[in-house]
Amino acid sequence: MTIEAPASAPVEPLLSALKVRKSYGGVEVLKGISLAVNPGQVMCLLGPSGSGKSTFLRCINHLERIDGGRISVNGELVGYAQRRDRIFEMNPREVARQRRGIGMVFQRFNLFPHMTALENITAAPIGVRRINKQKARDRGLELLDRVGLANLAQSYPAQLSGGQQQRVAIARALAMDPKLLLFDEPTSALDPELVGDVLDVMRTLASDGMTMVVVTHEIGFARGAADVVVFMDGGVVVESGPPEVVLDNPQSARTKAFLDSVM
Amino acid sequence: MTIEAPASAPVEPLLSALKVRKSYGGVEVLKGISLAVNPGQVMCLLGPSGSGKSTFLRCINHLERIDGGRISVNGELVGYAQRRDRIFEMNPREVARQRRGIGMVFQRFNLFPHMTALENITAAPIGVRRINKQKARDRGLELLDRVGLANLAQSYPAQLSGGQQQRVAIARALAMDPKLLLFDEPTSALDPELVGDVLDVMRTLASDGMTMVVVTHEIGFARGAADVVVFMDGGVVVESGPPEVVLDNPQSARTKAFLDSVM
Amino acid sequence: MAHATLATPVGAGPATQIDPDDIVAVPLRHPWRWFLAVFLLIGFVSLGISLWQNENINHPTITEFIFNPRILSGVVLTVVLTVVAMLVSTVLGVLLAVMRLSNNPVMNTLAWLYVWAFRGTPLLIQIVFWGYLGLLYAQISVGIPFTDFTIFSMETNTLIPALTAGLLALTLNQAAYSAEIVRSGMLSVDEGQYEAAYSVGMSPVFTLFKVVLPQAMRVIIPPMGNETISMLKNTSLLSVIAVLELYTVATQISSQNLRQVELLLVVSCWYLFLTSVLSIPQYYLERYYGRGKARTLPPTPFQRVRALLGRRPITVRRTESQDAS
Amino acid sequence: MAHATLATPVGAGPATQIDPDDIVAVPLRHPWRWFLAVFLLIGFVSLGISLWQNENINHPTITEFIFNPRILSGVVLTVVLTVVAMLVSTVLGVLLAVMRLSNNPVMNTLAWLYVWAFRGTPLLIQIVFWGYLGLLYAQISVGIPFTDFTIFSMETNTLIPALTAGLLALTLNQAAYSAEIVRSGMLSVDEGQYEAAYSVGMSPVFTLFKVVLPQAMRVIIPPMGNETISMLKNTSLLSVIAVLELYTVATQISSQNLRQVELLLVVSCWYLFLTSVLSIPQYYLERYYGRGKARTLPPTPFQRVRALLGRRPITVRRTESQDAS
Amino acid sequence: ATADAAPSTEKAPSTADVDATAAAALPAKYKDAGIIKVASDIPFPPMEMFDENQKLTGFDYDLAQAIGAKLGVTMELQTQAFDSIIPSLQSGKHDVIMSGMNDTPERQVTVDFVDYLHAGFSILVPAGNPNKIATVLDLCGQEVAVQKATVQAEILRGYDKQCTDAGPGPMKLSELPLETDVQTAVRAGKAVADVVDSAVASYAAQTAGDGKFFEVVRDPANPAGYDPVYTGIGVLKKDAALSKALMLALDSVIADGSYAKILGKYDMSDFAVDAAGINLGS
Ligand SMILES: Nc1ncnc2c1ncn2[C@@H]1O[C@H](COP(=O)(O)OP(=O)(O)OP(=O)(O)O)[C@@H](O)[C@H]1O
Ligand SMILES: Nc1ncnc2c1ncn2[C@@H]1O[C@H](COP(=O)(O)OP(=O)(O)OP(=O)(O)O)[C@@H](O)[C@H]1O
Ligand SMILES: [Mg+2]
Ligand SMILES: [Mg+2]
Repeated sequence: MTIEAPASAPVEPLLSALKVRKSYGGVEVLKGISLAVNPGQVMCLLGPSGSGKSTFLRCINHLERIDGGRISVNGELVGYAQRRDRIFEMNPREVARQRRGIGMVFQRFNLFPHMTALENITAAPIGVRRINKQKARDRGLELLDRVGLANLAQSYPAQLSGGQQQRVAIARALAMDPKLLLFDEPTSALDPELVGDVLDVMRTLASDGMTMVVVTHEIGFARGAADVVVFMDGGVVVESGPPEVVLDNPQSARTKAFLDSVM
Repeated sequence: MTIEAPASAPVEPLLSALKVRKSYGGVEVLKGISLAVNPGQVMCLLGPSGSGKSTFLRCINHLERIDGGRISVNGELVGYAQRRDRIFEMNPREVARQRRGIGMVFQRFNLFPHMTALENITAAPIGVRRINKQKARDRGLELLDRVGLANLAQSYPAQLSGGQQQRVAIARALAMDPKLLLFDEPTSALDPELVGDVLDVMRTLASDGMTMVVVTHEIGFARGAADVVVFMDGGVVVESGPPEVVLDNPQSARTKAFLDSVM
Repeated sequence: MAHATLATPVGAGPATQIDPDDIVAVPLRHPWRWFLAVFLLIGFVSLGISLWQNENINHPTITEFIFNPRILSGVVLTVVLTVVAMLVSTVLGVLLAVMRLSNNPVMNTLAWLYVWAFRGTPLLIQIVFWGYLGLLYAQISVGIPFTDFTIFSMETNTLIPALTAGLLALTLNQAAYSAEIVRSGMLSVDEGQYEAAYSVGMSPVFTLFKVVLPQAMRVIIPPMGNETISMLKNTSLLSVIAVLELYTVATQISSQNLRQVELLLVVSCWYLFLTSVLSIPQYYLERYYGRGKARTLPPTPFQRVRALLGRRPITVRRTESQDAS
Repeated sequence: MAHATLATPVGAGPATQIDPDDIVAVPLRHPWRWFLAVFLLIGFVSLGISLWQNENINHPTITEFIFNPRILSGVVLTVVLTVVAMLVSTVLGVLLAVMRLSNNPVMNTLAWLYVWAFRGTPLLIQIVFWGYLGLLYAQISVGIPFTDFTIFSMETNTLIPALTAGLLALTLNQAAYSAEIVRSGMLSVDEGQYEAAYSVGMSPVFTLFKVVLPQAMRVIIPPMGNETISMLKNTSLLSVIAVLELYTVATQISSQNLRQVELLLVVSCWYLFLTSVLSIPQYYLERYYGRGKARTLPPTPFQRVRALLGRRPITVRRTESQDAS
Repeated sequence: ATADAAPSTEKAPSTADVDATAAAALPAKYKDAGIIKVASDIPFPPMEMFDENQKLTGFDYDLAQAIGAKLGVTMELQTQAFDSIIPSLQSGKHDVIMSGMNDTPERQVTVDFVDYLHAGFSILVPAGNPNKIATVLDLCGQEVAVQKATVQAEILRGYDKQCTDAGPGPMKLSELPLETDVQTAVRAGKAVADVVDSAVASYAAQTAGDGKFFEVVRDPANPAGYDPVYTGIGVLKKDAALSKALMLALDSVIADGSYAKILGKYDMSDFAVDAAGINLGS
């Protein structure tokens, strides 16, 4: 398991971030984040509020443009393309293509309110990947079933409870069959009963070779499912390593304090 | 501790609900909810997604009009006024006055996006209760400090992370000095580090005589802070009683299954 | 708490059993509503009667001209002009709105300039400009500027007949106004929607058409309804270039027979009729694009009538938010 | 991955240190942007030159009349009419919008009828109606209907002089249009906002003014800008009742000296100027009400110019959402 | 109240001029008010226009002053757009119309005309007469522009048969709101000629572009223009007594020679009527 700079990784990491920096109006929110995730690994990001976890996820997806450092997914720089020996900024169309390989589930769902649950899931496969409509529908229903909402396929988001909405959002991200899945506190709005089910889905995905970065406060999940746990604070990686090390035997006083307050 | 119909209560309950029914377009979501909360008590509502917990809270606040039964807060019927021996429906102004005594924190924050954090908190005290501006500001800052956001008083909601937004929402509800506080999963979007702080605030409130109804999935909080725990499912109260009974020794199989999945 | 008896039950949901514990309350009365309704009804009826009986109005003239063939052809032309100009200008307007919201400085400035110039000058002057372009340029040529090389050259008046000039003027002018409306609609869509769309790999264009515009429609439709109805009447400005739409035909007739009041009434009837016809698609478009916004759709007029008769508020929140004002 | 060397650094945020691990990439080029910009610049300049040099336009006439006292008094009257009519009609429009959104059937129907009637008939006819109300009613009396008891009675033409009639017509007509715009703005506000406001005990009216309208403004302002600019030019319809605003004055002058084209240009200059002046408050109102919506405010024109020169996109998402269209 | 009330006070009627018969016929209402309000689509040169000092002048204005003097009242010209000129009479804002309005049977249904001019139309073409228009029949098959509120369109339609027989087919008429719109259309090449009252045509030929834009087609066979029609003061049917008084006053103006003087001032002597009459148009 490697969490150092990608150069020293024995396998080529699926996601590698090197000295990533990001500022908002003069305030540096990410102060040089370096980490790597190998294919099939699950990485959990922990950290107090405002530590930059969401911002980092958005950078991986190129929803935010980084101010320094580099991120690459599947060997390709995010947002930049190499032709001959020069690096070019990607145009929006290329960025969109690149994003298809990276699914994301947001803290605040962001479902499309004018589409039913099923349409939310099938909109991108049909419109962007040009999958046959009937096939996309079938797959959509299957995914809805997987998150326990098969009977609500025709409901609009406003008619669903918070928990139900987040589950539709997860199904929507899965529908593009992404190589890498980013979760921004995916279970924070979920019903405790259903957290287990969703985690099971996520574990199945992981064993199918899915690589995931999960921002979460569920220490139990991190301990059971993560290959790597990263603790962020104030825009830097404070500590990272296997869950048994970071969670049960943290080196940094800051990590220790955070874990004490959470557990 | 009484959780039966209000008639048998030794003290007059602050909140009493009797056979409350509510339907949405033909589907009955609440099927006769009866419960009572005495002054100073904290009641925790547990239950799976879609069981009607949020709907019940909204009925207490008269955000939804009930289809049957009755709810009274502080001895007054919610949404109805008695004059002589007849009961009249309240007009919107009277309803608004009544709601001032009942604070509410929503699952999805619902902060006013065009106001700063501080303005969100002071808008109602200044505009509705006509409290002196400077006093309202001071109190607002004090409340913001209590939820750990004193330095973000001038930020707009869109500039705050989810956790920060929910904390502002709690401060906003506290600002009206309500008799009864309703929380709809107040900690579900909160950072684990800060959950403890918020629960401390809530406990302080309880000991100051604040009565609270809390929909939550935090079994730990329910066990430590609740006087009564109510388990709802499918629009009915399945089981209710002191936490040590309901949580540790549930009578109903449904409660047992739910608790197993959560803990 | 004593139960009141002399009243209707509050609970009237699908669960029909009435429990002794249900509140039986006097529903909120709105006496002034009825007072106002009756007052206004009397007002409208007496206004109608006095208008109809006014001796200055010659009713046979109205009935004579309302289906006059010249008037009818004017109506047809008005409708055609309105429909064509609105459709084309909406497409242009969306384009301009997207340009205007872009941070691409060239596009942005261009769209801004367009909106500035076309909203800034009176439509009438734009009509005169396009209609009498031949005054300024007798020939229109396409070629390389500052050289004598021309690909194509034609008499302006042959290239742009009056009707085309009128359509051009209406469309280009309306596009500037529509652009502002579309832009405001797009601004009303949450940023999270863009993020979600991009995260599933939608391109900016796809996002625009499948995610942003459908949500913006809710906000766009009412002002666009306004614009359509204005357009209906703005076509009358084409009289300066002798395009014979409804209003021009009517004033031509009335300038000869001097039945000006009667012909204005004929015109009003037609415009009222056309406006009413146009507001039906608007109503249903609004409902369609409103889906998924509210938990329940707003009631149709039919449902409203039922609610009025049955005196059952439709949702609690709505009722409150408006009763007070 | 080999580092490219011949390019500008991407990182240019406040953290100025350049790390060897930073990507040094060729920024996305937009050659067609510049092509288009140059092309259009040439186009505009040559259009301007050819318009200016056109022998059919007599420049001394333009310079003679642009500050002519009659024209200036027309400008003043136009501005006054526009401002007063817009202010009053906006208040009426908010009232109508609230009534229209209410589930109170009387209010609702009333507002609907008002909007239907006033949008449905041409403004010109409404102006004639108010201007010549004396045609229908020689006296206006306030009293008890169907009896002879009158509290107050006056000659219609004395009570409503031309200017008042014009203002009345413009205001009542505009209110119908504004109502639709305000309504659409109110519909754009999330229902959760009402719930939150009610939960802290705000009354419906307070909620409307402090919570709903301020958020609706973002959506309301652009179409209201449209309406204001339309109003500026609709004042010219008052010529039928002899109110001498800008356009009427200009046509009067031109029908005497027969210099129509030149006077239309004078009028255009004035309208363009007034529109430009009006768009400044609109721009800043939009920014003001846009606060709290986006995480960062959109750039001001000044910032845009800097961006153009510095070639630094302002946010990644924005840039993408529009480049493609 | 009207913003553009004409400053007609400087020529207060002197009782010496008053024609007793005419004044006696004037209904008491106007006598008491001392004023007759005249609706006029100002400016419509040379019928009504402003001089260098922005004072109202023109043929209609001068004639109105003369008639007013005979009646012992002031005739005050006020601006009124033609499109709503009838409502302005019906609502009592104005009493009569003097706006160079042609007298036609169709219009006689609504108003009575006290006719004061008998004039034909002329053909106004761009300077140099590029299309070589010599007579009205040269306009056949061509685009011709006229002003909406005038009677020329009807008269030109009367040539349809002749034109069709001659070959090129009927004239293509554009009716435009204002006389200036018509002239602009001709300048822009949208129409080959402007067909308009002779008096208006000669004013335009002299004035537009400092006299460089247009010329009037001289047809030796019709020196006073084609198809002469009457122009009259419009009075609502119900005010027949007022028409009568105006006719008497006009007769008196003709009789004392001031009518001829006013005609001469505007170079319109060809268009004189022999005696006042009501609804002479046919
Ligand atoms: N667009 C933005 N403009 C300005 N500041 C921002 C922006 N986005 C985030 N921030 C700030 O950056 C910091 C990190 O935000 P981020 O959302 O990444 O935190 P987080 O770790 O996800 O916190 P939480 O657990 O509360 O969601 C916060 O202080 C936030 O206020
Ligand atoms: N306005 C509405 N119209 C139609 N159905 C509704 C409405 N509000 C809620 N429901 C439905 O009522 C049921 C109960 O909803 P409620 O939000 O009260 O559940 P909950 O117990 O709070 O669930 P969660 O834990 O997911 O928030 C759900 O099935 C929901 O779909
Ligand atoms: Mg976050
Ligand atoms: Mg809920």
